[in-house]
Amino acid sequence: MTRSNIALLILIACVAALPLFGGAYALRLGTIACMYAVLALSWNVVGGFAGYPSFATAAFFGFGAYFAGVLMGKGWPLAAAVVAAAIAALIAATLLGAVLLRLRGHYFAIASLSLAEVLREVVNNATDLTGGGMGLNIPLASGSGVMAEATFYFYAMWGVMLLTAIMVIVVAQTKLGFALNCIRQNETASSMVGLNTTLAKSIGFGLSACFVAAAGGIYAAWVHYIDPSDVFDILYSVKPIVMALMGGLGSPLGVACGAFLYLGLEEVVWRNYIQIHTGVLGVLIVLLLLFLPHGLTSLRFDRLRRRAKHA
Amino acid sequence: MPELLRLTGVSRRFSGLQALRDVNLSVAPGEVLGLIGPNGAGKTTLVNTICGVTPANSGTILFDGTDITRTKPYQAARRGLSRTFQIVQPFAEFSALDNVAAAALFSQPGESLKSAREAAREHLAFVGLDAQADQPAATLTLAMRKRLELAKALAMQPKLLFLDEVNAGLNSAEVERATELIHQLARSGITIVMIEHLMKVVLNVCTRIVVLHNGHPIADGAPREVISNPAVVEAYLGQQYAQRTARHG
Amino acid sequence: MQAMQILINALVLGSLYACIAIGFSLVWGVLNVINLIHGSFIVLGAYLAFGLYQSLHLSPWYAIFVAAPLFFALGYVIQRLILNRVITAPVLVTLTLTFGLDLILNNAMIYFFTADYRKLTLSPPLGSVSIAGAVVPVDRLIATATALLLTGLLYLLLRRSRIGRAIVAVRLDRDAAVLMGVHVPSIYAVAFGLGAALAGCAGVLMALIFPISPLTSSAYLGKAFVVCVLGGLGSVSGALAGGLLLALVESVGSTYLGPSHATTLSFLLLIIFLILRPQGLVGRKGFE
Amino acid sequence: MSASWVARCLRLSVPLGALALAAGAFAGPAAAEDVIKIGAPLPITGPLAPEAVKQQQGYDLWAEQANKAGGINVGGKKYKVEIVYTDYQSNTPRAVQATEQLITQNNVNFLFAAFGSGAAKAASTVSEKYKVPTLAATASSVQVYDQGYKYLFGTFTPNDTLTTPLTKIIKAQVPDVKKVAILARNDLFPLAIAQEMEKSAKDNGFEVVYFEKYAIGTLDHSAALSAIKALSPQWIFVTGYTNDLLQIRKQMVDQQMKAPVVSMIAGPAYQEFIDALGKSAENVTSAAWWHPAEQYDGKDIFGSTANFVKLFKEKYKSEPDYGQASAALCGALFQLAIEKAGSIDRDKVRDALASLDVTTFFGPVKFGANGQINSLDPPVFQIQGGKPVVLFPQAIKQGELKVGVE
Repeated sequence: MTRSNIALLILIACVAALPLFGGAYALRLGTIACMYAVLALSWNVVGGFAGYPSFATAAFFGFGAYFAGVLMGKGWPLAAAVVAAAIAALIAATLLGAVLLRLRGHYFAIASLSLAEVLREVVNNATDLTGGGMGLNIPLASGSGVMAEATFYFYAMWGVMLLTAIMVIVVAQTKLGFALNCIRQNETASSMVGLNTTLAKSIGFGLSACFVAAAGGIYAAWVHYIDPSDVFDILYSVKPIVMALMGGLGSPLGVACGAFLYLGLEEVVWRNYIQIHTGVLGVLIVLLLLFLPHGLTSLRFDRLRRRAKHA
Repeated sequence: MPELLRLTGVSRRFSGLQALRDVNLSVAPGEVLGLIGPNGAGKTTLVNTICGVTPANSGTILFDGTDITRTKPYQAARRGLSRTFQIVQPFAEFSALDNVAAAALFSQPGESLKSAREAAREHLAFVGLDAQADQPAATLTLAMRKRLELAKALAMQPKLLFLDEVNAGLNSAEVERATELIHQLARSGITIVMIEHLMKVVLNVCTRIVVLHNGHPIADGAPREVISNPAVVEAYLGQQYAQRTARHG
Repeated sequence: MQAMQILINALVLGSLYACIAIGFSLVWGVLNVINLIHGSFIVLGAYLAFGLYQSLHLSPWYAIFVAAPLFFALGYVIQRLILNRVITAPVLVTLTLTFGLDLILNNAMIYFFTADYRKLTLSPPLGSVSIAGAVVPVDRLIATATALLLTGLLYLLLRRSRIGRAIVAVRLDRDAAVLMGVHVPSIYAVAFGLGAALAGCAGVLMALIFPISPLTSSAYLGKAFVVCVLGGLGSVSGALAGGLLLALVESVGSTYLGPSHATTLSFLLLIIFLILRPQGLVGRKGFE
Repeated sequence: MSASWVARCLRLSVPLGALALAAGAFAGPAAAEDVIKIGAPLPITGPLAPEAVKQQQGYDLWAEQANKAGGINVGGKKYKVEIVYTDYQSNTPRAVQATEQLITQNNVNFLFAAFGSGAAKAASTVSEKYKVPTLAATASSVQVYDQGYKYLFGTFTPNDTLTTPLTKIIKAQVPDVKKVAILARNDLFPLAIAQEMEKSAKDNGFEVVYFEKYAIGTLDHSAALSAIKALSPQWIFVTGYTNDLLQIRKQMVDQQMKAPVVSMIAGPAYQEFIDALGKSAENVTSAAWWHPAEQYDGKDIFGSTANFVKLFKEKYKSEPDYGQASAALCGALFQLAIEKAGSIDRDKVRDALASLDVTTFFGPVKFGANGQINSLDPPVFQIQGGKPVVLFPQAIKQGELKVGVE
């Protein structure tokens, strides 16, 4: 295991201590941070390792939220519903990946973006199952008290984050990660050396969907009420990318740090600039891309190496 | 002698352009076949078609007794068809070692990352790149990258190896070294089909030559025979030969 | 009768969609940048038309002549100062950068103009006319004509002028254009400026037809996306073809399946096109 | 080397963690003793931003009046009011987060709910958990109140109280109406009200010839309108927010669609709807939960409806609409409940709200068992001569229904 992956696990372990310090609101922020870390780490499999600019995160998130939400509405327990949503997303995304991942560059970006649009409209129009535009109520588990509930959902989301991190680390160290890396660098050459690129990309896409859907399912249970424009929000696709760019593409540690840093910034900006916070965020994004194009990792030792390489 | 590769009536079109027209060709095991012809004759397209990159519109391709006309590139690669690219295609960020390891890993079922890297070291040593094993591919010189291509192709343990202009852009010392490598490969029993412009190399290495012109083979036979074939020489080869030999001779 | 109305609706709407998309398509084709500020540029153009009409009583027809140079300058500067620094970076970076720029511009508009919906109402109103038994609003008709005119002008510019041919050359083969002595950064800036100018003009026209608010920018952007993919990138005729196809699908879908399915249908069409015919209706095959 | 590298990573994570903690620890100053803080999560940015402005105007007007009078009288002691705003970006998950932030970080005493039915519903789970009395100024759909919550109260009557009187008036006064076409925005409130409309139309013997939803963010409605036109209904009923209705009305004019009755909810009550449409707004009927023409003599801080309208006009130079009035009412109701409870204890104030039975400038206020108000007769009105004219209830009727919308 590389040092950076060890550091990632240490970071995640540190996050687990949050309930010792924070109150309910800190736990809410922590839950959201874990959720976005799941999204960003998952995105990294397709976007960072394989180099496909995927905007499908929102689609998987919404899919998971609705899949689990509908099942919970039918009386399934949370855990079962979330696992079912994750498996369904894994299968659906793997199959979809085989089709969509034939596209490259902008075309793939748009196709993945449209996926969320299509799913949202489908959910919107399947009124009988999903409540359509009226949204979906998810029954409350039980009135177990503010802190107990906050802690429960925090650890649920944290658990998914841990699993996602493990998945990403395992992928990075096995044949699949190697394959995705090859695909990013040169897809033609990859297939010429006997790599089934379609299969590798599809599995990568499926894995990146699976945990996002699980996060979506937990999210649905957590907020008790979801509606299509909320869970298929394009920002669920865009933010993980900004986070990954912030932290440094491809590096799981960087991506996780990027997620936490981004949310920290967003929270501070949101509190302090009520009227102009989206603009301030925009300025931050622009500055980041112009001056730190490799994210936080460009602050690290390997900057020199990169420089040498580009020279 | 049984055939390793057999093409029957293979054709390929690109929106209006007939790149390959009714190609019949067979390659016997152990042969070193030279594929020559002027630019645009369809040599690289022929390799691409055999490897499944640009599948044939019609005709059949048999490899080692099985029909591979419709197989995908990666399947062809796993069956033992391997190739180098005219324009080298390394994994730029990977080290030379990982480049070769990738080839070993994905072409051989059951290979692990570790065993692939071990195998890769041997192949790098064979092509003389062991000193550069940990260098990113992007930092290698062109000659080194060409050899890296070769190491990658070898790591796939090919039955049939296509060499697409491995000598283009190399100086004469480098060419000599590459030619020696090809000789070694041929001796080790790998069947080779090489696209080559340098007639010196072709005559030196090949056991047979096929001349492709406008997507169609116009001559096929022993090297000396073919280049003295008046039709070939008069049509275009003479001029080419003259130029090439003058430059490199 | 109703079929005629649907057809005419679709034709008019399709031209408007083309007008929305054409600047976006130009930038995408030439710079290989998905310009997410495009929607906000359109809205800004609409505000310009609204402001000029409210304060100076300047009719939108003249507002176009104000908008075009202003937006060209704006686009030129943004490209030169900001976008050009990352123009060679991967898709993700340019896309995210324009996303950031869009956040800034959109927030600025909300801050200065508020998010309230405004409407540019001409007095006296233009009314509607009947064509072949179908009712067509005159403002849409004029907007359509202007949209077609602008499209035609762009076509002429790209075909006939020196700079236009340079733009086309860069679009088809950047490296070859460099060898031919084209200064690529300035061509990029001009193309981005042209894209912005077209967005601004489209905004002026949209002001006549749709309510104005910073919040509508994403709707315009979404249409531009779909039109571009359906029609094919970077070509003038592609934007027209894509716009018409999208409008036709929306109109027919909304009539026979219900309006809530129109959006679903258009995005499904988009995905199908991406997979089966990524070069679009008019585009050439073979570029990514 | 390896150890030092891990240390470096840890060092990197420390500021990150610190940042997150700092963000969490931004707790506002502990509530000063003589201030009552009420949290107001609003969609200040994003698609609902125009609505946030209205809400804020209503809250601010109330707070200003309450403070001008010295504050709220709690058992003899005067408390100033402070409204703490946060922006939830028109994004429901954010609304939930903002609500929890207001409760736990800003230590607000009470809450105004997030805007609209959807967000109010989602955020109410949080205020319920913390047992914070919450007044919803703009949540009318009964689905918001169907969760059995004890701390959520709403000042809008259920949606059917808008559609039923409207239908009755049309039935009584326009006997030509046989066929109704309904076009609804696919969104919680507009869709809910359209469904109520469909029900009440059927109950009154109308034939619903068209019922379709349009997606949020639809730019062009001409296809749907052409389809409606072909059916030639006598009554066209459209739901949506101001921008949707502006677009639809404009496109109806473009298509030369005429009908004896055109009703729209919830745009026409807003002055900007009338301003933007000019003549095309004429004779459009609508219903809302409140209208400035009402004449109640209330016990709240604003007193009579006329006084509220006067104060509002002085501050904002425009006529108040139901959104602004309802927001101001929520403030006034908190004041009444707190004064009645004689305490700022959340449970006592909650009980006081639940047992409230009082007349206000907005009308009589009494909450049902589910927390939704059930004591109001929302007015039906029609745009005539660029002004909303009340048709119902009888007590405040200003004019007669005019038939024919062109």
